[in-house]
Amino acid sequence: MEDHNHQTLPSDLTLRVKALESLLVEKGLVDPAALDALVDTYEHKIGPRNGGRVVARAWVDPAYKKRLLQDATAAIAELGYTGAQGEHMVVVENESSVHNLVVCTLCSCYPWPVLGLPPVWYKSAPYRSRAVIDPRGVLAEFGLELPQDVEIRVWDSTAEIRYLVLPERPAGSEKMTEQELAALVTRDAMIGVARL
Amino acid sequence: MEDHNHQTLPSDLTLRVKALESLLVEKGLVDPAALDALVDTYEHKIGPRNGGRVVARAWVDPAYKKRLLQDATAAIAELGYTGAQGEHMVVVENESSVHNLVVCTLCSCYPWPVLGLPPVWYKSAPYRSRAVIDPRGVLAEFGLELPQDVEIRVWDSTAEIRYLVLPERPAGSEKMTEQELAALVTRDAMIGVARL
Amino acid sequence: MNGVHDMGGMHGLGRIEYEKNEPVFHAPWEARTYALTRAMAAWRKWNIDAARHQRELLPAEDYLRMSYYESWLERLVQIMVKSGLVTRAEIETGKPAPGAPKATPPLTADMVPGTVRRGAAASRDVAAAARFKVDQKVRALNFHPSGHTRLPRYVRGKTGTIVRNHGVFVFPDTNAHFLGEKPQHLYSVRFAARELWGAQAAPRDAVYVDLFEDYLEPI
Amino acid sequence: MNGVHDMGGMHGLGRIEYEKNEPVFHAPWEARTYALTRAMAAWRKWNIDAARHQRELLPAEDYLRMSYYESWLERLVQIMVKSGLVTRAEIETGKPAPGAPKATPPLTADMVPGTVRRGAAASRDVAAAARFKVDQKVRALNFHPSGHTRLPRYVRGKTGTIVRNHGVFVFPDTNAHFLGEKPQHLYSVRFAARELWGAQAAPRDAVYVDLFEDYLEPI
Repeated sequence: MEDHNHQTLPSDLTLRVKALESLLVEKGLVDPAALDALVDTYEHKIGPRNGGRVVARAWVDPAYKKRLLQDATAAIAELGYTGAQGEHMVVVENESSVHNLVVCTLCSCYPWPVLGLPPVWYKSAPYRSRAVIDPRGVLAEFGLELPQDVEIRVWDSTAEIRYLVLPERPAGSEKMTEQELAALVTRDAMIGVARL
Repeated sequence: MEDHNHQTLPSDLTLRVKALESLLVEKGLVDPAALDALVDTYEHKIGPRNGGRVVARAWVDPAYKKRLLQDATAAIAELGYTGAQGEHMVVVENESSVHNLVVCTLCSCYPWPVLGLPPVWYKSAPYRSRAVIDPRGVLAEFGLELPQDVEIRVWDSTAEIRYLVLPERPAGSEKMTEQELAALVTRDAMIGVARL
Repeated sequence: MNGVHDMGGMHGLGRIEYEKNEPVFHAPWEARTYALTRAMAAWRKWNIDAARHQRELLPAEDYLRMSYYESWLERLVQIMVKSGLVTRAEIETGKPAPGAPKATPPLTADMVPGTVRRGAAASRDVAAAARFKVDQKVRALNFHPSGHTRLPRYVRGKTGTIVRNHGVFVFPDTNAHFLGEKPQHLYSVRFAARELWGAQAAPRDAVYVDLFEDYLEPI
Repeated sequence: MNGVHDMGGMHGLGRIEYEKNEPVFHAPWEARTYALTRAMAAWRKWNIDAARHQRELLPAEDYLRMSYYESWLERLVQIMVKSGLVTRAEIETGKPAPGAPKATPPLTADMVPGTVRRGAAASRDVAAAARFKVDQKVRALNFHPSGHTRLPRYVRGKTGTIVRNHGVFVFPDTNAHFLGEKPQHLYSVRFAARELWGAQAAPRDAVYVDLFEDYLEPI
């Protein structure tokens, strides 16, 4: 079969979006400085480091962890992470015998305040379609082969609840500071496609 | 939204198919005269007129109709219509209170010996997807509004059985000859998207 | 496979576009694609189930986007290459590989009428006891094979009634993957439209689906 | 709607393509499309459910073919035109209609931090008795609305267990069509993987789906 490239060319999209923005600015519908601020927020201020701090805190502070598992939205707000696409948070905890995996089969729901905007693969048809029917195959593609006696819990974000996986604290990290621990935590581990 | 035209250009397809045919001929894999004969068969020799003759015979000959409903393959073979995609025929009869509709949701199965090759709409995603979940909406799009007390039977051709609808004989046709009756019968009525 | 080809019950795929006085083929390339597909099938390197599955393997957006015979053309190229009748390089250059022996077509013009008239029965004259009888209630299995199947998603897990035993037929799920014909009884199963689609369906309507014995369980 | 967006459980949509050190946006137009979508939402001419539904209304092959932000761009254009904020002619010419009054943006740069930090709760402080309780067995309804729903096809008709009551939330099926918020209890429902996919699934695995009260019935 020939190689089909059905994607609209990026240069076309650049021109179309430029034209659209200039139209909306000229009509007074958007403030270009607000657009800059939105882009800056998600490019530089909000990202998986936020989630990493939540996880590290839960590892070092049992009382915080308890609050996090009981009312994630409030516990995450204690660290200052709130707002759009994190209004209603639930944290699910990995254990040696339980592994959690988060997906949104219907669109691209993702906990922005703690993880930032989702990667392309998370929003893609292959991940969305397969995570619920073949989580073990998906995890294997990510290099994670789990034994059958580990229970996999897939969380499909079909409503306005947003999920964050609390990974297990890695062995050998007993002497690390909270800050060092936070740096260990990866986005993928908080989605559930990796373990630490 | 811009008008997208993702269909490969027909001229490209013309060139590709020409190149493919000439390769296969040169390799001795196909006989071009056999291709001509196949095209001629389905363009000129096999089509819904065959099915029309089957239906008309059933209307005028109760014993034939009985055989047709009991063993459609054999009864249709009596009129000389046999072979590819008609090896296993079933005829389903419309009544005042029963309407039959044929579809192939999984691909494009269709009774070639009696109806010829299917029209594009029959093979299209809109028809295939909707005929089973919304037959009344589909029929309405074809201009056929059936009252709720008419039972609609949708036949999804998921295996190698091919279905032909036996329409009701139209009122006022009592004096017509079998040949005249055959000319009344439309392809659409034998698929079930129309009544006569 | 739960592919986009298994589209019974989907919404949003557009309006039905009816064409008055539609020709059998809309262009010569369509006619040639149809004929090439049938003529190449005479090599018996694949069967009808494998051919159907090959079309299902088209990328989903291509499956939805392509015209019907365009998808046949792609399918033909794929399955010929897979079966070794032609090479990818031959397709790309349009020329036989240097030194390739010249074959003799298995289907010649004089054979066409007989081939068309005979077809190829999918029934098999195999003695097999029928597991289900007419009027019996059955449930379609809830399975989701990644390979070929002719059990549509919209009936899986649903309850219906056997209305006819068609006899013993080749089982597509194995045959498509060249794993044998596994002949078995094929049944016409009536599903009430409300069993399939809930209360929105008309109360007396029904969908009849032809299902193999391996797709069904007794209730 | 049973659209191609409802893809949980489908096969054949390709391999997962992982990108190391992926940037937040891959091109400036993606960033601007994201920001324009959020800034235009501040006009409150539509809600999040209507916006999701608008993306579902893309032609299925476009939905599958387009990159993520390309589909956002198409969605934004459609929903702006539908809501009357811009006209099709303005989109095509890139110029405001002659004599169109100039508006004042509802979202300015100084408001962005607060807007981002506050978000918009989908919960509603409405007294409503919960129809189901934790540990109760429930069945997801087998319904197939042609409009927006957040009940995925793969759980319809399946039996699960309530594991959590999230509280009272806006109901997307009505809200997406501007038919009211119809606030109701939202539950986390655990479905055994084998209930959903049959024997091929691992025996202990499960899928948890957030489902509204109107999607469920007691068993």
